[in-house]
Amino acid sequence: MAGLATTFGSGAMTNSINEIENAQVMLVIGSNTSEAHPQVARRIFAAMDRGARLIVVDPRRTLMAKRADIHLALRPGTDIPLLNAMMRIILDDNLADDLFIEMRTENFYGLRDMLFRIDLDETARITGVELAGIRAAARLYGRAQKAVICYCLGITQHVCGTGNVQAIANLAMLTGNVEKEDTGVDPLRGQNNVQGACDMGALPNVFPSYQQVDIDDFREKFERAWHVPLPSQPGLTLMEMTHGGKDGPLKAMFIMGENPMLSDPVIARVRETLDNLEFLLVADIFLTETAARAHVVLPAASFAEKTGTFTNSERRVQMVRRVIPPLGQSRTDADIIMELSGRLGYAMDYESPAEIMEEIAMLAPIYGGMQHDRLENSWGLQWPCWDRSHPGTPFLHKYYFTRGKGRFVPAEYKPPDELPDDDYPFLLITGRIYHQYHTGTMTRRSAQLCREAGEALLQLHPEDGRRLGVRSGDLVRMRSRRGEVQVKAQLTDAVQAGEVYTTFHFSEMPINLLTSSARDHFSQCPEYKICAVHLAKV
Amino acid sequence: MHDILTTCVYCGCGCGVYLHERRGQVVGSSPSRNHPVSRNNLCVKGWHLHEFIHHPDRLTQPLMRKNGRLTPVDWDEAMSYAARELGRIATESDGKAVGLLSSAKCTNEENYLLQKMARAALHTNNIDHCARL
Amino acid sequence: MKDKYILKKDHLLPLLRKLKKKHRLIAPLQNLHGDTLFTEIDQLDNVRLDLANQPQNSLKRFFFPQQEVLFTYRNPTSDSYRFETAAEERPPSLYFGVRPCDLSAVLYMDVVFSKNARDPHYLHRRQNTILVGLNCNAPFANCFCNATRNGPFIDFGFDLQLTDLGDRFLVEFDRSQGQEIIREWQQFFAAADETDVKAQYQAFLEARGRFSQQVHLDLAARRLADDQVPESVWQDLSMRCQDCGGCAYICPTCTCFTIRDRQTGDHEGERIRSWDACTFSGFTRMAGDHNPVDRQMRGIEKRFRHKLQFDMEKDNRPSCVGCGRCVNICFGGTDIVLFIKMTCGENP
Amino acid sequence: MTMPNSPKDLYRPRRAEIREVIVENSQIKTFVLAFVDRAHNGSFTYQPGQFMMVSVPHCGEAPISISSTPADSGTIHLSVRRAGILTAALHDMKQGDMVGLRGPYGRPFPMTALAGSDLLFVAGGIGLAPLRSVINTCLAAGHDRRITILYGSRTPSDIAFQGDLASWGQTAGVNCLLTVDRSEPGWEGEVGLVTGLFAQCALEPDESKALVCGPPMMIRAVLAQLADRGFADGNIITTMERHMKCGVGICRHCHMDDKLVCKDGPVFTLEELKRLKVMELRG
Repeated sequence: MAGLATTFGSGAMTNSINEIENAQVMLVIGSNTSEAHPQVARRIFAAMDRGARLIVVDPRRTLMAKRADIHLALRPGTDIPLLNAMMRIILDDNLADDLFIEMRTENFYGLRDMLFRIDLDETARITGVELAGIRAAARLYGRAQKAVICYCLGITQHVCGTGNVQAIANLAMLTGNVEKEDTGVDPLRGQNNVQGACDMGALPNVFPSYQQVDIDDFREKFERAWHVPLPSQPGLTLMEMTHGGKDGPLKAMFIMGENPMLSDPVIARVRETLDNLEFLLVADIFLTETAARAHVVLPAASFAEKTGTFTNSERRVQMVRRVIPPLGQSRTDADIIMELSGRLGYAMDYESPAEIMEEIAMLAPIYGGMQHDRLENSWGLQWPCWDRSHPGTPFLHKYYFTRGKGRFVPAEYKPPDELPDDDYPFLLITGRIYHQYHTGTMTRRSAQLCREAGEALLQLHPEDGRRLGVRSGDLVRMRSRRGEVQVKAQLTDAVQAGEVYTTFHFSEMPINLLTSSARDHFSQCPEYKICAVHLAKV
Repeated sequence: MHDILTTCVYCGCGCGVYLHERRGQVVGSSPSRNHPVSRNNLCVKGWHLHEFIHHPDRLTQPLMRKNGRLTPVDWDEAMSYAARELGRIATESDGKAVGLLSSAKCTNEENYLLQKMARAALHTNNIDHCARL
Repeated sequence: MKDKYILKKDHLLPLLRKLKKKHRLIAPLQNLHGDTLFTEIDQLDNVRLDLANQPQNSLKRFFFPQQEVLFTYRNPTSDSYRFETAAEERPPSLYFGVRPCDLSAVLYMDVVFSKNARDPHYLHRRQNTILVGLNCNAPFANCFCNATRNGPFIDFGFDLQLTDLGDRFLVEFDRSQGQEIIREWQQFFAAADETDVKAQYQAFLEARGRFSQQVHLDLAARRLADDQVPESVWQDLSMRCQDCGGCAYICPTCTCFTIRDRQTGDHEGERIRSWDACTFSGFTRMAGDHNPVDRQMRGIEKRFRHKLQFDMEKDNRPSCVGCGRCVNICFGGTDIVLFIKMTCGENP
Repeated sequence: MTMPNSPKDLYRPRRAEIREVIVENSQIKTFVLAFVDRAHNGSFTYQPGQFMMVSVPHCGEAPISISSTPADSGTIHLSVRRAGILTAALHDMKQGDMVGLRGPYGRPFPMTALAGSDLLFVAGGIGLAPLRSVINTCLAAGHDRRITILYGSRTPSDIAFQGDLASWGQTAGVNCLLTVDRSEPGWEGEVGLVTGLFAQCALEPDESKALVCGPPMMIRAVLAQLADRGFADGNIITTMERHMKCGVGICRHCHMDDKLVCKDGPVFTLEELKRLKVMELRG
């Protein structure tokens, strides 16, 4: 979310999910919305039934793409040239919102100079999309009074992820499509409480509410509240922690409810890192691939067994309620942390999750007015919610951007880290499918979901299938410079020739053995969407 | 049978979902009609949200590696060993050699507590979660 | 008037309190969040009975739960392999405030679960049940029970039925259990007179005039039977379906189910029955991945054909009760009303 | 409303023991089963064409057609091709192991109507299993009209029910012909599709009933051939295979338009099937 933070000042959906229904034009880029965020897709389709138009930018012909008015099937990793070309066309056609640019933004000339250097024909060549299509999309988006851009991990999981996001923000600001109801830029969060985990400061560089650890005022505020001196150096990121290898910086880890042995790139490296720890503690509800390597595994309670809050993509903080007591001897993660912390010599004594939330509200300004009693009797509150009288914020940046003025940060094309070559001629894209969720620890244990989609499939273009002698259902050996898996092929023209697509939900087919560890320099997001592979029929 | 409103865990949309409790078991899931996101429907994952909760694979007691194998132990043994090891390594390295991964599937309160424990008890900012994955 | 009674509104709660002594009481309650659901009432005093809004759940899951254990099994590998049915207690239950759509749906399920074979699990739940109906004075925005011909008023199938006449309810019975309640608690009931009956008819007339949409279900059913639904309609629908199964799950008459084993220990397990949707591709997929139905193209079609064509041909009535619950919930923006309108060539 | 509670649980299987496992070929095994409850085993009866719901521990249930003859009381033969999780688990079971059985279910072959006709049986692979039940029942009943059996396998080593085929081949009044898709060393019989055998048979369509069972591709080819020969749709009988859960006409997994295979089938005449949208017939 570094991209949006530098341009708007706040890295979150600017709209509510429901507002999308009232948009006139929707640009969906790097998001397989109908499979990964069905409720957002529902709003997009509803808007279309009311006459709104849909532009989809995706290398694959997803269901979204099939229903789109304009589908730009770009080459993976070429989002920046495509978006820049759209902006150039908008400038050329006088569709930019000059007043908005003047009143609400800064560094427009920086962007403009860069855009004027663009050769549109070159863009068409790089992206593999005909200029006419880009032009049509630019005009459609540029002319809309209320336009929404939805993006997801297809934008961020690139080496140029931050640039991708900045380009999207530039496009929105150039046309004045932010700061209004039903209009904005909406990053869709992949997991149910990613937004909350970020808000809560489960990040190496910030305290709750994005207060930087290396800024003395913020740190002192937390030192006073927590009665203890706090470290001022930002810590290590997930990738630095899990990919240190044998000589990594860590000797001990505590992993709570995560499964890096399936979700992280270059699994072999993760395994090496974890196996070389002196001590690995895991708390989870199932014995995940990660937990199986731990020294101590603590049984955690599922979401049905605890009370607390989640924050969804639209910044809505809402209650999770205990339905049954923790199964067997399992305990909630909160109880586990409190006891562990006490044994570490730092007592934590909260009588309930509500008390924890009271402390959060005091320390995290955007959660300032959020206490459980207010969340109990409502459908939740959307941050920022500064105090108990504040009604919450359905859409962000009204009157002014969080950072004051929106900043145009020109983004330039950076090719993917690894592209197909003679040895590894196919480009592998990874992502999600509708019936499964993340590393599958939960959905793989749902019989009905597994009946519908119980195994990994590799989407392969029929032409490629014919060349390789592979038919639907055949096993394919797929290898990259980092590893090898076997996977069942599914021939479909949803992928373009030369590209293949599969998912990371299935531990029998750990696709992240293959993915590259290249990552965005700013956000540390791994490049899951692109790596080069070689295919052969088994 | 009782229906308790909670929030779905299967994506960032955050649907309002009723879990149906019957004699200590979660036996069904259904959408909230007036919830602003779910609006009376769930995706296929949400409709089957209850299915994993009582799966026999659920961990129900602490495990500790003994002679190379994860072996059931009681909470006290698991906790005191965990606290000793984490504490020792944190102290020896001034927090630099311990790392914590929090979870995008845990609650805000739990995420808050974990980062607080990391910073206040283990004196480290080595805390992250898989926001980017 | 013979067999018609008056219950003062003030006396409803006291009557329910009496009835609750012998029955498990299920009624539409509005919860703190504002949703109205059929809910089992533990304590009458702290609940908000909501007879103004349609409950978001039907009675389906009370008789045919989303997930249930048919039996448990043990020691499958040895000769002490055993199947045991968990005997479930079923106290007499009273369902209050059941609208004509939901009542008709229960009557439909009674047939499904007893016609070809008698389903002991359904029938066990269904027996010892009293259904207290509530005629619909004001159909809701998505309702079309006038088109499915089972509402807004119904005159059979209930034990007791209430019609709201403003300050009082007109009470009728259609089965002996209802008559029994009136006899046992006669202090709550006064004989109705001609004015009351006229008032009921007036309420019916007004309710009939309040439907916000005209749904030409009969015409659509005829076109389906004559195979006159344009292929473009099916294509549009199949493109819209996002495979959530929600329409089937929320439908009070969709009764497809699946059965599977769940291993609960090394030597034991449960056989579980749970809701299924004919729109899922796994519904018809056979071992070896052969699927005789193309979900992508035909998933929705078979559901609509079942409801509007096959059941129509068999019973001369659709197996849709017009409750409107599936309307506006589809991720792709389709539902049975939209289908009917498309089939009839109307622009929705 | 009161309904008497059925004392017998519709869905609860009865325990049955595997008495014998006959390996028919690499893909097909025949399981000889007997109910553990002797009284039930004694009284159990069924008709050719019916199927049983077979429970395999932890794998659920699947419908399997009965390949034995009602006259051979005391055991039930179920011939099973390895196709999915349940059948694979069943294939791993051995003599003495336990399974659960419910049934018999489904509409059987019209045995009375068959009695007065010439009978043509055309089967491919596992498709011979339900027909085996009919053939042996007819023979045991002293069927006095002509019987023709055409059986196709992929390879000679895939030929199942070899004992039956041998004995039918030696029975007077029975013409039993085999063919394989691919020959193997030592095979001197026919090679080619089962439809190729038609030329060797004397058939009187008006006097005959044809019973066809096998993979969809074969069925389509055979139906075309039968139509060419002048068989009326009403005289062509086949069985349909569908995913099933309840087996008793409630769950609707096995629907074909308004018909349920478990209750209205699995035996259908071509005349009945042509009124339905059946994928197997359309290709």
